[in-house]
Amino acid sequence: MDLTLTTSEQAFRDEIRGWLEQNNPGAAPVAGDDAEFEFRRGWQKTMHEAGFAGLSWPEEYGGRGASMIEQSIFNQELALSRAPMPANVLGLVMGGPVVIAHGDTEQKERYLEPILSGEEIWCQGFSEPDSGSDLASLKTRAVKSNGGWRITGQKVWTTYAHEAKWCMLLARTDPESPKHRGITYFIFDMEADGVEVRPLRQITGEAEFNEIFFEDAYVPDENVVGEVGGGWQVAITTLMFERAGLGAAAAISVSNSLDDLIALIRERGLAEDPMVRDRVARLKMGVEALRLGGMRTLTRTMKAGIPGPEGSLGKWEWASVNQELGELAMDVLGPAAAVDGEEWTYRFLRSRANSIEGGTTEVLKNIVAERVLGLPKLR
Amino acid sequence: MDLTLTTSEQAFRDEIRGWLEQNNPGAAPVAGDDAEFEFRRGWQKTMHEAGFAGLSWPEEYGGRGASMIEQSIFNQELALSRAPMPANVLGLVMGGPVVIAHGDTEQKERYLEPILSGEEIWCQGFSEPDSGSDLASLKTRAVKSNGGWRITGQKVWTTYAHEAKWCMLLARTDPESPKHRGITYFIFDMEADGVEVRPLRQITGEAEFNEIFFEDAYVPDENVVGEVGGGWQVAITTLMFERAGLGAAAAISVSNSLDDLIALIRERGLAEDPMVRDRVARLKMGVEALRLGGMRTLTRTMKAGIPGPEGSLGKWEWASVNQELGELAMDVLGPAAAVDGEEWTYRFLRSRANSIEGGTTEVLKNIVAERVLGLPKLR
Amino acid sequence: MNFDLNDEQRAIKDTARELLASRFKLDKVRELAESGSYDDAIWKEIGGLGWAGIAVPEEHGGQGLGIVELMLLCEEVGYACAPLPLFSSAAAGLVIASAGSDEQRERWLPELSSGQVTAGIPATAPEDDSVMIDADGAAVLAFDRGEGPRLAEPSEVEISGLDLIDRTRRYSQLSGEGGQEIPGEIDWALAAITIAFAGELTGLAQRAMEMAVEYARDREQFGRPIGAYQGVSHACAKMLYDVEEARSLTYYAAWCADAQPESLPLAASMAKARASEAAWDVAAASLQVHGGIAFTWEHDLQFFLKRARVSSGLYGTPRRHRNRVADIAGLGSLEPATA
Amino acid sequence: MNFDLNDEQRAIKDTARELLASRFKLDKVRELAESGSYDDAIWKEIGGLGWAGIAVPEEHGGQGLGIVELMLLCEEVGYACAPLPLFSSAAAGLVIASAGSDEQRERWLPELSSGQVTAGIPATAPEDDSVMIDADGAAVLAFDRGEGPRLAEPSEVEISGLDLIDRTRRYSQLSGEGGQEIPGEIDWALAAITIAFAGELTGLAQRAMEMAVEYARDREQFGRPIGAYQGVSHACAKMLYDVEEARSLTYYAAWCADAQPESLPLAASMAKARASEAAWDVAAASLQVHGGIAFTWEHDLQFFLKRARVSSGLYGTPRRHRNRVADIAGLGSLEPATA
Repeated sequence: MDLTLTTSEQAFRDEIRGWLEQNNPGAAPVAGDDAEFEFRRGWQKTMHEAGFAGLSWPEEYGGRGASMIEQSIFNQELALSRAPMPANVLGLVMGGPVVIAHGDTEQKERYLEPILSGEEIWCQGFSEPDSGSDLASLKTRAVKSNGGWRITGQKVWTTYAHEAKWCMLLARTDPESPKHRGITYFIFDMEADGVEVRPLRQITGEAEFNEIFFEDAYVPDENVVGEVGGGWQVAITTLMFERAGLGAAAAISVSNSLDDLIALIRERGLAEDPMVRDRVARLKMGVEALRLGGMRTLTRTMKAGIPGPEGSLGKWEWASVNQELGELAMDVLGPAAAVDGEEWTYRFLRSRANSIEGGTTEVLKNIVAERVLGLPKLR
Repeated sequence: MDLTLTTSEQAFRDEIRGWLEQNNPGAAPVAGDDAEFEFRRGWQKTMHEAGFAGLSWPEEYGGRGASMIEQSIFNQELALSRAPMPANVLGLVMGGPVVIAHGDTEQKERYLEPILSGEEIWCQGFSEPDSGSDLASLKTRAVKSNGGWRITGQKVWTTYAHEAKWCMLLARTDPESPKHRGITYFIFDMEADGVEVRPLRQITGEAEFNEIFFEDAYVPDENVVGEVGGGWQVAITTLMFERAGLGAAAAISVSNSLDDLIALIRERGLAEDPMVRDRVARLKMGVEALRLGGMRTLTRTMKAGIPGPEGSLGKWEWASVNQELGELAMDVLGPAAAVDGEEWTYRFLRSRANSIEGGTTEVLKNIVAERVLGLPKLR
Repeated sequence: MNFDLNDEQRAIKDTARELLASRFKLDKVRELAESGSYDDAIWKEIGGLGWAGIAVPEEHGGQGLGIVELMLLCEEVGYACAPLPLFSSAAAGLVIASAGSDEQRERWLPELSSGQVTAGIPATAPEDDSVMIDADGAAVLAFDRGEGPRLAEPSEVEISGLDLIDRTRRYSQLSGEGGQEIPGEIDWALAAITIAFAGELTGLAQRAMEMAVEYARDREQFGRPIGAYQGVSHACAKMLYDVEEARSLTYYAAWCADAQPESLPLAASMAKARASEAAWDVAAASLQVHGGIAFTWEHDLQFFLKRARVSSGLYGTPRRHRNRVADIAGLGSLEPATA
Repeated sequence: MNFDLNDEQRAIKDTARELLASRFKLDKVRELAESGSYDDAIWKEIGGLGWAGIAVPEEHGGQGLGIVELMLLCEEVGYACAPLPLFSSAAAGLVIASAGSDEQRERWLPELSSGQVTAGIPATAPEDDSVMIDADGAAVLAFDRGEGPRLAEPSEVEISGLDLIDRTRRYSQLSGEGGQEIPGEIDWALAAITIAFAGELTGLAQRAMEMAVEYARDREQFGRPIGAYQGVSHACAKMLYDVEEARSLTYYAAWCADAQPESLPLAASMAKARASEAAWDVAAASLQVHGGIAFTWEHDLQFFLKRARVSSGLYGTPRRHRNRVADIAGLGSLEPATA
């Protein structure tokens, strides 16, 4: 057990830290979605030019072949510095790794470089209105047609759909097969005909997500990743990369929030309130348990090669800590606090989705019970 | 809506209160189970002579035909005065009412009077080691034999079994029928051959309950209550009376405990501790909600004639409040508090069973979800 | 002893439920919330029924009923999530009726009770930035800026709007000390107002629960309605637990205001603390049962969720009321907590 | 960076698990608990392996390993719920090794490290009635009665037994101020002791969880194993959540004691607060999963439940440690809370 960085890990961290001090563009302007997005595209370009985009991708695909630890150090430093996310985060964390793992040579050549450069943005078309937790019940159809497939259906909760060139799309190619087997994974061109993107406004007032409507939209055979009918396995890989790739940064971000909240509490003269102190201590312990649990998961993942179901605990923990943090912030700010559009109000409202997005807490508890503890599945 | 007592209710309360002031025997001596039990038997005799045993039973069966409200006032006054429970509480609350509701004329003549006088104590033989929440899966067998039945099996969680003359016994008379239909309700003579009672010690160190072992023990046909194979309905009636009859007194008892705890907190100089105050306030609100919820349930029951599933909320609430109360008491007493055998230690440990006995909180939640909220049952 | 509504109370509640349901379909609530306004025509109709004066004595143009009846109306306003200046007008009426001078009563109560004018009323103690309800557009304001209770017309003070996340009610902040003193003792009125507000919170909780239960019955995942999973059904059962505790304590407190004043301070604090927590906990749990759909702007649960959150902090935070409960329950007083 | 045990640590943990499982079958734990005693022969064997001196420098007869290794042994003692004076002897050894005079070290460390004698050690601050662990039967007592740390032989003070609900350990209270001063600074040792104790609590929680999971797999109700109901399976998942948080914080704190002392005060308080709560919450939830059977004297869960409850209040209550966490996290110090 050694929680210090090795000499080379430390050198790597110093490199990143130094580079960030020079290059961190600061918070994105809150000038509406598009301006913010272009700002982040520029930031990704800067990262890419310095060789930090796709850090853990193999060198042959334009990455730096960094270890998981290095990737994790990089993510942490990025979050600690409060730099914005690169624009193409979904391509970097999910799309690219899936193409590397399951794509053919042509796909690797075609898709990987523009992901790194941020030239082509990726989005994810998995969830549907009627298939939330039960993802495999998805209904979007793909019908064979003329060297390709015609897609009809609806996706929701799609981030960046209006900016994206490519969509990681799950569609049902065989309605007769059992529900996990008739699904295929496509790289879908968002510029194709028959696609409509509508912003999906949230209770925060923001439109962070979109709905996508497909009406007989064409995608060629060459855009299938893996086997036709083998999309479920590819999707699982994607979700695994999602949880592993976004987890560490999310943990740092809640830690940053707690620091902000502690400053707010001092500013409001509440530092000596025993109940506030107790809640802050619980949050601090939650944040630390999240950070340390992440390190334990990383160690385990490096040995096993792939992330295990324990990651579900971290996701659950993160949602719980973030929601409690939002509630304490509102209590500290007092009755006139819930001012529409304020930063804390936004964080508070936004946190309510944390226990739903990326796996509801109920589903995560099922995973923990069945796959970690070995309890029987409910049939 | 009128929460005051009517003139006649008030007169009744004053009568009870006056009588209790004269006759309350005080706490039972903690001189071991038997001495305590005889003390309570004497107390029941006193109550009976004054006409207060079986208050709500019809006058023709030796009761006073009191209304539910009067019975409730009586139970409350009894609990408020911290008088002990009458010895034959199970006969009064469950056995007698079931005989009145489902018994034949001979049974009413035979069993009711000795219940009231405390001469014949009753106990309840429902639960078995393998049938806890799933009561209807009980396995104790009754085999037809010579004008009666031979019982073989095991019961558990039986209070007063070692003092009891009669046991309300559920046994399976028809193993071929669906599980709810093959059950019969017997009034079983605890002096019969083939019965063995063993005390069941709890984690508190006390042996409040017993196990009963039946080995080919005989019970005559005339001791069947209701129809052969119709025992499940009789059992349901019993449990309904149990929850309604014991609920009010239990609520007062947790209120008494809170008063004791508040005194303890003041004594320990913790009255100004904000976290202690907050926990006390939550308990006070819980105790009051329990009291008021009981009044609402009583009003509803009087209109409907029988208790509804809402009573499950009260049982759940009571367990939850009582457990939190025990935890606060231990925290107030500090690290050297958990002294074996002390009153607060006992209450604390004992409270852990509150969410299990008489319906686990999980089962109560199911009842609330399915029967009050109308959610679908899990099949 | 009868802990149930009498026939008249039942009729008031049922009528209010029905009328509010027809006037404030959720599309209407949405429309008003998005424009941050009230519908004057609906207020004219409902105000004209005398709801705001339900607990005002008949000699002042009210209906001469009690806090139980007012609380029931507020419960239904909460259930409907109705953007309506009922609560504020009724609350100001209670203050004036119980503590105003004869002149103040004559001047304001008949018009307030018959809904011809509306009033603004503070929802926080002066030290908490004085959040006012419905001051904007009111004919008269009742407030206390720390110098004792006062009554003023809007032109006599300064009002600045406050855009809270709850858009189904109008909030503002007040400055200035204009107007005239209210001479009487307002403790009873403040307790009664708090209880009426607890009624509103109970109604919000009830509706948020019903929305969850209905969704849980209909929505299928993995081949079953989600309400068949204990992860969901037990969460719904807990909602009922919360709602029923809030209702028991709130109804009891309202009855105390009418019939047992010696129990009022404790009862009012218990009601507000419990109903505040119930409304927020139930709304948040309802969102979780709904999943992503209720996180969208197009879903109506947000109105209940946001109103519950904002309302829970008004008329004393739950923690402040619990501090008071601890005091009255026997632990003695302590400087009120701040968060 | 490697947040996992190294091979040696893994071997220590596995060996301890195996040895304790064979020596302390639950019947044995029960027998010792009911008689309120330890088994001298088992202690002779385990003490002889040098466990008590695992973190004592080799020059004093110890194994020269760290707090991580000691914490792992304590975790296994908790997992086995073993009645064994290991923790107390190791704790006294840490105090003497890090703060004792040369003479005190020479006098006590070799015998303590090799298990030839045992030691008693306080588990509460002097103002909390000075609960001592294992003072009864010890060769030496390390304590602090508010006048600084001291070392005494039992004959030099007065010891009175304390019958707590946890019968798997011997508790007592101390009076008198005999013996001699311990000259050095004991902050590090106290933090290290607290962490070792958090390890024990983590082990208790782990075992109580495993018992619940095993029962939930086997026990059938309504035609299914109860572990197939989310009411049970989600409760078990929450146990893992608690256990893993406790373990992360405790392992980290142990590592800080060995390698990163500047993080030690915060880490030790977080570990103890979290592990205390986890142990009690998991044990109580495990009882609920078991139902009535685990409420009987004949069931073994009671030993874990009671030891968890008593231990959670020793070496600082969770609330006191959280108060310290708030301080170090940036809110500044405040008089420690009392309940």
